[in-house]
Amino acid sequence: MGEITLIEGLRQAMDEELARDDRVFIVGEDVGPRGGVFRATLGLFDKYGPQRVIDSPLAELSIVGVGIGAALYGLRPICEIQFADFIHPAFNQIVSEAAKMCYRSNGEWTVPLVIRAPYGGGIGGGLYHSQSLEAFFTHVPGLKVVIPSNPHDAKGLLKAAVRDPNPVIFLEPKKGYRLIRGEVPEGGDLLVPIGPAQLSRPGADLSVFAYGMMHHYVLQAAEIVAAEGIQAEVIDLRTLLPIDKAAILSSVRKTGKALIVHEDNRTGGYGAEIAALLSDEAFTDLDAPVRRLAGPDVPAVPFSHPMQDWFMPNTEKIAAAIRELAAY
Amino acid sequence: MGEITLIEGLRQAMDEELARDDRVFIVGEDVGPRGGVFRATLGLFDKYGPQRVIDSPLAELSIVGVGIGAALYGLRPICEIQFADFIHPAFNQIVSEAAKMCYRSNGEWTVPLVIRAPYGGGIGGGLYHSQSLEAFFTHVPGLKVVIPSNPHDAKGLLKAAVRDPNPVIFLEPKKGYRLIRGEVPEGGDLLVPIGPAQLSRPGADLSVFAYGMMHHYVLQAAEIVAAEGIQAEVIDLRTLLPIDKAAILSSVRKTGKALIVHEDNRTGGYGAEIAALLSDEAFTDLDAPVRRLAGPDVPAVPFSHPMQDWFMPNTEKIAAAIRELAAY
Amino acid sequence: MPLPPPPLLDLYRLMLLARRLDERAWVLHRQGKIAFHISGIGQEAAQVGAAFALQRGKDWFAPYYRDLALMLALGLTPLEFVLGLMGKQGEPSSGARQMPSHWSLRRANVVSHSSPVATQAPHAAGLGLAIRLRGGDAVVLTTIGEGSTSQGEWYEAVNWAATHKLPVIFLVENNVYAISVRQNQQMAVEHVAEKAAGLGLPGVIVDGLDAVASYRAVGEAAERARRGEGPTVIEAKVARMTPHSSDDDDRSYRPRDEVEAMKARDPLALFRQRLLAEKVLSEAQDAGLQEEVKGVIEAAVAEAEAAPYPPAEDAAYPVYVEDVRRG
Amino acid sequence: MPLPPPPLLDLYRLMLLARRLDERAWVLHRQGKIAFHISGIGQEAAQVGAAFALQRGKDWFAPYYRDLALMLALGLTPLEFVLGLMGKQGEPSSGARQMPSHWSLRRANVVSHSSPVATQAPHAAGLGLAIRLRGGDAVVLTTIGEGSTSQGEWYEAVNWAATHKLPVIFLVENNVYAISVRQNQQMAVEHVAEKAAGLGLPGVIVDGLDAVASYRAVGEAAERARRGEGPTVIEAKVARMTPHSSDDDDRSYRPRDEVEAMKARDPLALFRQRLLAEKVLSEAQDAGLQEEVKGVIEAAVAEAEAAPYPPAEDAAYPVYVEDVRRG
Ligand SMILES: Cc1ncc(C[n+]2csc(CCOP(=O)(O)OP(=O)(O)O)c2C)c(N)n1
Ligand SMILES: Cc1ncc(C[n+]2csc(CCOP(=O)(O)OP(=O)(O)O)c2C)c(N)n1
Ligand SMILES: [Mg+2]
Ligand SMILES: [Mg+2]
Repeated sequence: MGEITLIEGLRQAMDEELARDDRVFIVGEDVGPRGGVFRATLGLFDKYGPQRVIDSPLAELSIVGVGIGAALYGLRPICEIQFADFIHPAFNQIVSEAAKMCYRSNGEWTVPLVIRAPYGGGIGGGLYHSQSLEAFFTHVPGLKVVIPSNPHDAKGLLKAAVRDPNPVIFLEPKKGYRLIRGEVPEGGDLLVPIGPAQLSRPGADLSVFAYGMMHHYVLQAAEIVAAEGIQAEVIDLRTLLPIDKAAILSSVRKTGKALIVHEDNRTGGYGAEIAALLSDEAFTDLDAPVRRLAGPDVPAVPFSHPMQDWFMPNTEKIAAAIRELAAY
Repeated sequence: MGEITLIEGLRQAMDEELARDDRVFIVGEDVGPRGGVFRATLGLFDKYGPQRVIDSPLAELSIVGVGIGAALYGLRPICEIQFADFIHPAFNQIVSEAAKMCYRSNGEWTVPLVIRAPYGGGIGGGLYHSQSLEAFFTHVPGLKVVIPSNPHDAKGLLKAAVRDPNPVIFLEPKKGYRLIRGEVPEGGDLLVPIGPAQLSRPGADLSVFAYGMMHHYVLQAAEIVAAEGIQAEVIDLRTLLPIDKAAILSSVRKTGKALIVHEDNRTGGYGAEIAALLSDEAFTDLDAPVRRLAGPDVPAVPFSHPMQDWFMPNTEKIAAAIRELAAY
Repeated sequence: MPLPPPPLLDLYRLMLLARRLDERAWVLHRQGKIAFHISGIGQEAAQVGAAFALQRGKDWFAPYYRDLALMLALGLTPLEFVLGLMGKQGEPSSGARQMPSHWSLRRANVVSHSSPVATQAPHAAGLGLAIRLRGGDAVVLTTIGEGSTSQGEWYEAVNWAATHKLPVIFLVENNVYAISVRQNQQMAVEHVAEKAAGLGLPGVIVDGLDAVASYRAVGEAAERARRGEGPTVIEAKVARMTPHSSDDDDRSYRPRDEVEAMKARDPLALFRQRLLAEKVLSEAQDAGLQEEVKGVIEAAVAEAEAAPYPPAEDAAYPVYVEDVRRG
Repeated sequence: MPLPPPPLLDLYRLMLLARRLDERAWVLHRQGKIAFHISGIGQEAAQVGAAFALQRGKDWFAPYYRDLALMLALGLTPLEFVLGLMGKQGEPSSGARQMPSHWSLRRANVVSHSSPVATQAPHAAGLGLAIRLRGGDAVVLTTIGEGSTSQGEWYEAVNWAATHKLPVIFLVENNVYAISVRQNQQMAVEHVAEKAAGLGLPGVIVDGLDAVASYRAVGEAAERARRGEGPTVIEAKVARMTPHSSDDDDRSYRPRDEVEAMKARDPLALFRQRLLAEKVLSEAQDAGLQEEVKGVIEAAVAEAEAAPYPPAEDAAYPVYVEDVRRG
């Protein structure tokens, strides 16, 4: 076991998958000699060459569209979108094409494609380098949506995503790229299955659901409130689509209370679906309103620090929400 | 008062607004001499000429992007997207630009723009001429999202949308274009404010929330179950964003039960937000799980009739869901 | 490898089959037996020329909805087409999930396309990239209408292919209209082929009413691509001899004399006259072909009418690849 | 109306101001006083030439992030720029909501742009359409990097403008790189200006290191546009004399000799030499200008450092126009 950063986990995953399967290739802006603007692909161009690590034109639509074409041929493209905020030009290709290909061809054509995109705020990136936009994609049947919260899962889930025969939107908490470190087994073939959520801290008083960077803060908040006698159960959702309903329901059946935390805007965010699921299927188990702590309903995270802090959920805000719900 | 169709209401609205304000113009594919593929703009080209009713190139991104530019100048464009399914190429312009312009310029620049798009299934249109995709836009702060269910509201809301200083996504239930008829006052200046939901049928036993074509079916279903002694209260949401929380909460505080009906896919659909709202803010008022009757989680409505019928919510399915919830 | 001489009779037979089948679809629509038809009448010559210039079974295709003649040339059967028209079980492109003429045929390397126009163009570039990465000298043909080249998707796809010198042929079937919108409201260039100059690849104009001209142009572009010299844009000047689709009525926007002039240059009639004049085809042979084609089509229609609809519950699958196995 | 002679000293003064202010931003970044800077060093000549060729107060602008010199020429004050760098209250483009160099200046007809590249291009076409619809002979200038012309957005915008003959100038500031990606991996044409041919409008190449050349080219394009003859693409060959931004390190992808060669052709130094040689400028005058500019900048930095941050709660508004009144 060695301790690595989250981004190093991603890099290792791509390196191993490129080595394992010659159908795998990487395509995106600046992924080549530059190694990506966050250096996720650093060294891979030198190791695998310009045919396997391709600097694309500055055009997200075609990064994904070309990826889909290559996937139809049977290859396993990993498309990098430089910031999640810049994925919208590719929205049509993702939603109309990648997501619907298997269904619309009655299974004749499939799109084994991974779209990696760094997401999330708190990094001084302003409106267009801070967005969380998972909810656009969790509404799209045919996609899988994955968000790792630590180096182990980043590596294992990305390797699983590359091998998944479906299109996978793989959102990476960029604030945690170097901040979040963790143990990852050396050698072997680390795979974390797409689908199951992870119980990351057991507790009896209430359930807190999160993913990505927010999961990191939720664990910190849980630690703080534990000192006050509140036992929060923390679930790292990890795979947002398909939803791990069983894990969510069984936790709330136990605790009777649920808090969902995400950075993405509140209205119509992923938390709404979890709340709806609970209010339907766990109705008789709920001892309190289902609460959401989310990015406020303004367009995105502002640049100036006081305004950025106002926007972002953080450990203190989460601890406060936990206390309030625990006291209900 | 005269009885007109829903599409005639839309046409009248555009005609009146073009006549009232010379900053208003229409732009889209085939909106000119052809009068739109559904004939919503029929006659307007002859009446207002090619400067006010503009046949665009076949490119949705620029229909919206050019509309935004004209709106920044102070004009009042009405952009027609031929089918809602084809709005995705414009997603970046809508979400990154129109929705965020006011906020990002601290109110210096605004985008008074209406994007009209026919949506919805049950018309034999297959996967790409049947989609409902309101949930993508109700997740976007800065947009308003409006869906009329009858000729009166179609006319009054569209006129209000044209005068609204914000970008409005105006989704039209195309199956109801000619099917849904209703009284609309002749003459005058019919405006239906953007924002308030409409109580369209009072009832004490449960609340049913719907919009567009589904509202039409919900009214039919309410009639059927009334004969069985179930008093369903029906709310036509009409404006989906901003949400009329007061209307939704006050109905459920009265009835204690809620059913949300939409054609759009269930997971992450608009119903999730309503359910989440209720499970948070009406927790103690709820006597039953919040139920959603929605399009199933397959990519879109299939073409072949048996499969289309399988997908679509309809009067019978709604009546069954009402009965089940009433009996809870 | 020089292009072999065009297989004139094969070209003719396919054009004839496509035309009669297409006409039959219009009749089925008038009879209320199908809900929708989108026609390829007037564009058959360009399509069959393209198909025969390529290596079927080896090359790849990302077509668009008017390509009935292309699809028949690639091996789609008339029955399969009519099953699609009717939304019946066994329809090969989508299991009756998509509207008619939304092609896909795995056995012929025809990838699935959707309704949003131009989305197939980047797929073609991606197929070209995959061929490049995996080796071999297959090429990709993708087709599109002239109006749809206004989409940024087409531009980005051609730019990719040109920049990476990918083995792709971008065939634009220019019938001058996009539903009601004439080409001069779509673009400022007179010929779509001119767009190629701005993207650094050759742009070729061809008479799309002439199957042999199309055969030659596509054949040459394919040779270039196989030699590693990159993509080509080919603009085939064709004719939309019907309204846009069965939902359209073109009288509000299309001058009648234009329609008449176009009908006088019907590519099928022109080709027939030429083959008769060149004595490649005799009147008797032609009569036989007409009979044969008619029989094939009537059999297909009868069989499709008798075929069942897919079961409703089939609509639940396959959302994910896992469901394909399950379903 | 023939273009008046270029106001050489004004051009020089603005280039100098932009350069020193930009350099000061890099220093502020090294000092840890700002978090981010994206530079226009090497592109000033093209920008100020463009600004002076247009009618400020009347014409419209949809710029991109490297346009500091353009913005200063349009009336942005050094203080306003530094407030933006620091995310301080009073920053005019966004109330400190956007990152630095995301321009907007209502009083100068500069519309707001965002980070996703190329989105401003359709806005420029829309402004051109509005000018056409409302009458008058204003023109629109929109700028962009060469890499960003790979986006379908740019193609669609230029196509619109060309098809509708709108009064728009598409100025491409070609500095050969898009972060680390060289132009030859972006496109197959040698010059971005060639793209114009494919869209049916004139494409002009200009030495973007020469403010006068830019002034002339933009002035001529503006005259064409005002006469109703439609849009022009102008490619200004400029130099990116810094890494992409303060987050970048270009050593992994950019040959050092290329950087050295570029620095030898610094547009500011070239222009200064020319003005001195032509005796438009004296050494003494230049020294005075340098002092003046330095003073202006130091005052701006001092004032910005003393300025408050916006209150946190300001972040709640204005999501809708209604909030503008409320806020
Ligand atoms: C993205 C998108 N926008 C609009 C439509 C509706 N539509 C279908 S075909 C068509 C016209 C296409 O014209 P062209 O590309 O010239 O092809 P043609 O039909 O003439 O062969 C339009 C506007 C669509 N299918 N997709
Ligand atoms: C849609 C989108 N994709 C990616 C980026 C990230 N990005 C910012 S600037 C840039 C390079 C732009 O290059 P170019 O257009 O040549 O302009 P330059 O910076 O060289 O002036 C990239 C890739 C972005 N801002 N927007
Ligand atoms: Mg056409
Ligand atoms: Mg550049």
